[in-house]
Amino acid sequence: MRLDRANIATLSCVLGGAAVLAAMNLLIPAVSPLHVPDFVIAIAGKYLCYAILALAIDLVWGYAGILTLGHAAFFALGGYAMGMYLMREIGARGVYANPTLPDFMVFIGWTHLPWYWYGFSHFWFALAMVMVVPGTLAFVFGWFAFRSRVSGVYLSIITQALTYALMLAFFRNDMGFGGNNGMTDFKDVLGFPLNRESTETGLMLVTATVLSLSFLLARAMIHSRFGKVLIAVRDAEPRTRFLGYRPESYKLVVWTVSAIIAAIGGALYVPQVGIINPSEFAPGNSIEAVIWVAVGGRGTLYGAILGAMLVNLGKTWLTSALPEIWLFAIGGLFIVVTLFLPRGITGLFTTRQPPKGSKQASAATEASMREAAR
Amino acid sequence: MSEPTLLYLDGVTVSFDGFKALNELSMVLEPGEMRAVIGPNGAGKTTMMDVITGKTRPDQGRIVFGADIDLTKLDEPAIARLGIGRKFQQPTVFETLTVRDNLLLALAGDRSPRFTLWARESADEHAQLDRLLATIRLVQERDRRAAELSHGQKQWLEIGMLLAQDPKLLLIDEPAAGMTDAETAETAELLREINRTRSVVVIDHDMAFVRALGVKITVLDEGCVLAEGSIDAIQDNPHVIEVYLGR
Amino acid sequence: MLWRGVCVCRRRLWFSMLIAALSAAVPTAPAHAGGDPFAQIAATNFDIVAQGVQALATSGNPRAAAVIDALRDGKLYAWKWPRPDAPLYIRSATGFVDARSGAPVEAPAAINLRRVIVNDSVRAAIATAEGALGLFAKDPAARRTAAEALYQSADPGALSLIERALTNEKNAGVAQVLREAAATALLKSDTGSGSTRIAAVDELATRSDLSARNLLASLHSEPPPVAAAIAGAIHDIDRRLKLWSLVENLYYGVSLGAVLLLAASGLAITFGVMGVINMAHGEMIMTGAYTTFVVQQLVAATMPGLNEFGLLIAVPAAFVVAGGLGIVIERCLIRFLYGRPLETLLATWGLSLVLQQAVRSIFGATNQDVTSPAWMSGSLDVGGLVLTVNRLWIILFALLVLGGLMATLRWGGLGRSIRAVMQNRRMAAVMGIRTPWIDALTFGLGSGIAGMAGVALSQIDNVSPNLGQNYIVDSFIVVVVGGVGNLWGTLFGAVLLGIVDKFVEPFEGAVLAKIIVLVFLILFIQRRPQGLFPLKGRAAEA
Amino acid sequence: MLSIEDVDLYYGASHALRGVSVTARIGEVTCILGRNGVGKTSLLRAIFGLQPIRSGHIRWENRELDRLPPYQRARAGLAMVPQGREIFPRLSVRENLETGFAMLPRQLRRLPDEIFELFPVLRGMLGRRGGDLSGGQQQQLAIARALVTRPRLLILDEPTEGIQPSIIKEIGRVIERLAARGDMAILLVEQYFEFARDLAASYFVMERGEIVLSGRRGDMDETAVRAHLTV
Repeated sequence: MRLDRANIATLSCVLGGAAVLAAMNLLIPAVSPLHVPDFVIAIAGKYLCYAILALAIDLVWGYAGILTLGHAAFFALGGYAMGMYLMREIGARGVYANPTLPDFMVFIGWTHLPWYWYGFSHFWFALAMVMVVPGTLAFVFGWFAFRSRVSGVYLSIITQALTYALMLAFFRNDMGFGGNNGMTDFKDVLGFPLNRESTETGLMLVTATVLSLSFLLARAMIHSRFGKVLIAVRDAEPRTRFLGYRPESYKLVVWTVSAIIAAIGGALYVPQVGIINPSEFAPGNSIEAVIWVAVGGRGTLYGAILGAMLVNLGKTWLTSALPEIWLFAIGGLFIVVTLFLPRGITGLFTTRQPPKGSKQASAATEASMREAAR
Repeated sequence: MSEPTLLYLDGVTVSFDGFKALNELSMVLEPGEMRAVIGPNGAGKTTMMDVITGKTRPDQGRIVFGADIDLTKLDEPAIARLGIGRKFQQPTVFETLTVRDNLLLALAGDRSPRFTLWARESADEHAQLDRLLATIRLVQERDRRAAELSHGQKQWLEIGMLLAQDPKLLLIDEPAAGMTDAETAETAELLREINRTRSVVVIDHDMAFVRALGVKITVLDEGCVLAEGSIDAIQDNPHVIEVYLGR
Repeated sequence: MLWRGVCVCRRRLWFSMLIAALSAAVPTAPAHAGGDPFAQIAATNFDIVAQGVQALATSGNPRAAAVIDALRDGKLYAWKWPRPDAPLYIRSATGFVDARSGAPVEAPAAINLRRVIVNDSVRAAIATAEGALGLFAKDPAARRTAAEALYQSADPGALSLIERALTNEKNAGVAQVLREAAATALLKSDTGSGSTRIAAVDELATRSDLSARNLLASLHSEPPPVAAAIAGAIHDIDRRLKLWSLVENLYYGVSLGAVLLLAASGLAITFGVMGVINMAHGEMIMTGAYTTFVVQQLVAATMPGLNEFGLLIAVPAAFVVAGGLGIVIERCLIRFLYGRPLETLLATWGLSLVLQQAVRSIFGATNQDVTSPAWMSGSLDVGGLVLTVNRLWIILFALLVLGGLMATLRWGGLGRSIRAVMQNRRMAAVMGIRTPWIDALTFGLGSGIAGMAGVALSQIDNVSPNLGQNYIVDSFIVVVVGGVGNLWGTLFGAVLLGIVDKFVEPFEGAVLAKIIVLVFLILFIQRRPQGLFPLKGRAAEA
Repeated sequence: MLSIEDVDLYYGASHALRGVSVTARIGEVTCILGRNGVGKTSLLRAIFGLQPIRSGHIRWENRELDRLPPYQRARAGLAMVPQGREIFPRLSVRENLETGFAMLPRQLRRLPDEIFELFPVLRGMLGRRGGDLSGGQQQQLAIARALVTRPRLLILDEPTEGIQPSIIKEIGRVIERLAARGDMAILLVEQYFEFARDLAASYFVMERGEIVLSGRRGDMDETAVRAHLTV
């Protein structure tokens, strides 16, 4: 019951808030003090994307007990897919005015488009790729990892290694994704100029909607019988096996879905910030995203959204006000939250029992590991 | 042997770096039978459960279930789906789920994500759950989180989950451990009730409890069967007395 | 390397001058004024002077260098009008010395003296002479470099000179180089019978370096037998070169392995033995590196005499600093998180951010330059490969650290207690061992070793706040692959990864090497899950 | 002396000790008898602080042990020979013995000769890994290891379990001898009735987490005790 109320609250906050901001930006004249300047819209849009990423992470961490340290990889891959479409949209308006080749390719002296760029001139295709590519990667990776019963910190370390490797890969020019400069100078999406505030606002609203939809999807999943099995796996994996469930396949499904959600977030992120480059793969990003969830309170979904918003608000403010402090702050946040706020901020207000996930899951893992060690 | 058997352990050996936890253990369980397994510490009782449920692979020997299924070839989920349920020494239920959901997950049926993602609770399932809750005396607690149950209640919930699986064979490890006398008696009653419809193997130290079950007893020692028979036969068996009183 | 290149082409330059001069001078020289080069120099005919210069240079006369220098600097004086003994004087700061003997003489009347002047041909001859002097210098090293340069220049014209040098060369090494030089010269010239040419080819085949190969490859239109010999020679050389590059790769792999080993040893304790996921491990290394920097600054400021050994002082210092930090961390943070690996992971990651920022605030974000002492710089050539000395030291150091670590765990009370606690915590407590304290010390030990690794890494990597970041992932991979809690395994894993990395790199590039290692890791984990969980007991088995 | 008063102990919700009270005097052997699973080992864990007690008191030489961590209790003079020996498998026999040094002052950090008088076999195998010893040897090592810490309360948990008779006799002799020294309280937990009976000065019988029978050696009702031990 309380859960439902919380959910409705979340949705109305996200959608309502976005709508209000949009209105105050578009309808109120710039002179009025009530007018919301464009950069606020841009920032809001960015945060909403982060919220989607956080949501994805909470889905696997909060409910399947999989602590991922590489989810930014899927986020970035989605972003790159979208970036490729936006690059093709530029067409001949690039510096080198090459109708087919993006500038950076001309710059490194490529003469024709590599095969894996075909089709990205169509929005629908790019959109498909936004989900297919990260989804496939997640599936293959998960299939390996879960089938071999890799879990706990080992899984975390591997996910980090994954995003790390991808970062290195995308830094290479010959990958054909713009090397360390990545892709930028986008002109427009589906014909709407990106620099017009109506477009910005539109994107922000779309993001808000997508966030709400993914939220509902995630919620539907965890409230289905599937979700219950997932929680069961988190709490006592060996037991679920003796009930005849195959935990690996459940993890695999939720892991892939989560990766796709994250990727969509990334795809929405790129047109709003106007650039995508390999630094998005940096392991640090993934872990920072995890702390958003931890701060908000894992295993609640709305906590993830709240956390992403708050932490990033703090980041924006601190990095501008006293940049020195930022890393201290975020670092301290990790420590304080894990030591004193295991259930995050939302945990302070709900009477729910703490999600025993990590502790028991890890205990269970230990047990099974010991068995394996026999 | 001519008559149909439910479970047949044939010369099963398990050794952990040198030490033989099970040593050529052979045992036969008839359909519908309830069997109590006792024995001093380290006799291999829990290991026996592990090999039957696929948690541990035996070094030698076969474990035949029903007509001709060799369990040593299968893993836990597969064996569980064949209809062998197991209850652990420490009650392990899904703490953060409600009592009812714990049972719901245990209910026999399709275990694949494809199914559970879209599964809706059927009227039949609803009825089954109510029946189960009644059987394990947890109707009041149906919507409480399992974590909030007492030790005895958790034990029952776990047994309830076993029943929900609708298994042909139940393996139960020390159900009476740490229970009050009242709870112990009720547990024995519950097991007899269960045994009307399915075969059961119970491990326990508590002789009062085993006596209350009043079934055939197998005494394990050092990984193999030391004696088998009725409680009285066992009590007079010199080997058993040897094992329990003196070495 | 670049520097060396520069030298080579400089030498090339004046050798071609030398050759030019020789070909210019020799034929025009009239058979006049007998053997005495001094007399020739005293002559007024520039050609004869030039001839004299050359003769003197190749005569091996001890005074040669002095006289020729004097001539070049215009300090050489002769008698104004012909005289049989043709005296030569060198004007020194104090007065005049006799050019032949170098003995001071009282100054002759200035009226009788004329300065020996030079023209282009003489200047050329002087340059030549200076080159030749190299070949005839006292010091074998000097002769060797001269010969080496001749070999590089591979100029047919030099042949006669080289052969003259060969005739009175005693030092075997130098003679060898001279022979090779002769061979190149001969092969470049189109003189010489087939057999001599083949001999020359074989000569070069024994040398078997890239320059020899290129030279041989550059020879065309040789008579069949010679051509065959050349082909064979090239084949041999290629085989040897391949072998060397293999050895070289191995060496690089091992030295990378040593770096990984250093980075991972500490983790093998905190993660391997204790099972604590310490994401701040990299920052422990970083701390060690900065300690090195500070120590060097202090040494430079207080006792400059010890500058060379600042690094040695830094090793224990780094151990103490990082170790102490480790103990504080364990007491204040880790111990509340035992049994909660995921929380530990997050908390320590946060810690790593704080430590990085702290260092950034104190020392600034820029790289600090840690100096390498002389005894760690430079390189030594072994056969076909160049081993950088600091790499060698790091390999040695890595082994020392590992050995020391194993020893600590094997012998002595602390090691015994650590192993006891890790094998059976409860029983250890029953035996009266202060388990919490042992935990702290163990963690401190691991951190301290990371600190020492930092000292070594400060020599090959930028000392910046993110120093540690570059090692954390690799370290974990090493420990996991090596089999958690098994130091020998850590050694194995480190070297294995290092070599794999270096062998894949040339073909696929560093990135794919990483990715391949990653896939390898996942497959590995699938194979040997027991390598994954820190087994009590197998832990700390040294 | 050791006095345990009305101790309750739970594992999670499982009630393992129910108001248990036991006393053990210096210079004599006190036996705790019972089938396995009745809470004997739980009681020992409570004494050594390996499992927190819910209520009750544990006093040793008029000192409250309740709040102390296990290693402090060891330093207070307790030592234990646990069930299953719990030898450190990858430490050499010598190292196993020397683990006791951690709590000793420097001058006491040597292996008392008594150990080798009691268990001559050990002298021969100081270099071998504890894990490689036979059950009987491990049992002897476990007792020797406990003696290294110069304890005044020695707790033995089923020292006869899974051990061949010859060594059981030897262990019996050792226990007698230690008791005879008169400076040590010995708490012996057993299922093996004859073994316990011959050693015990006083005994306590447990059943389902409670003391159901207790008394001095003289007034022991054998049949009653047996009834609680056998099946």
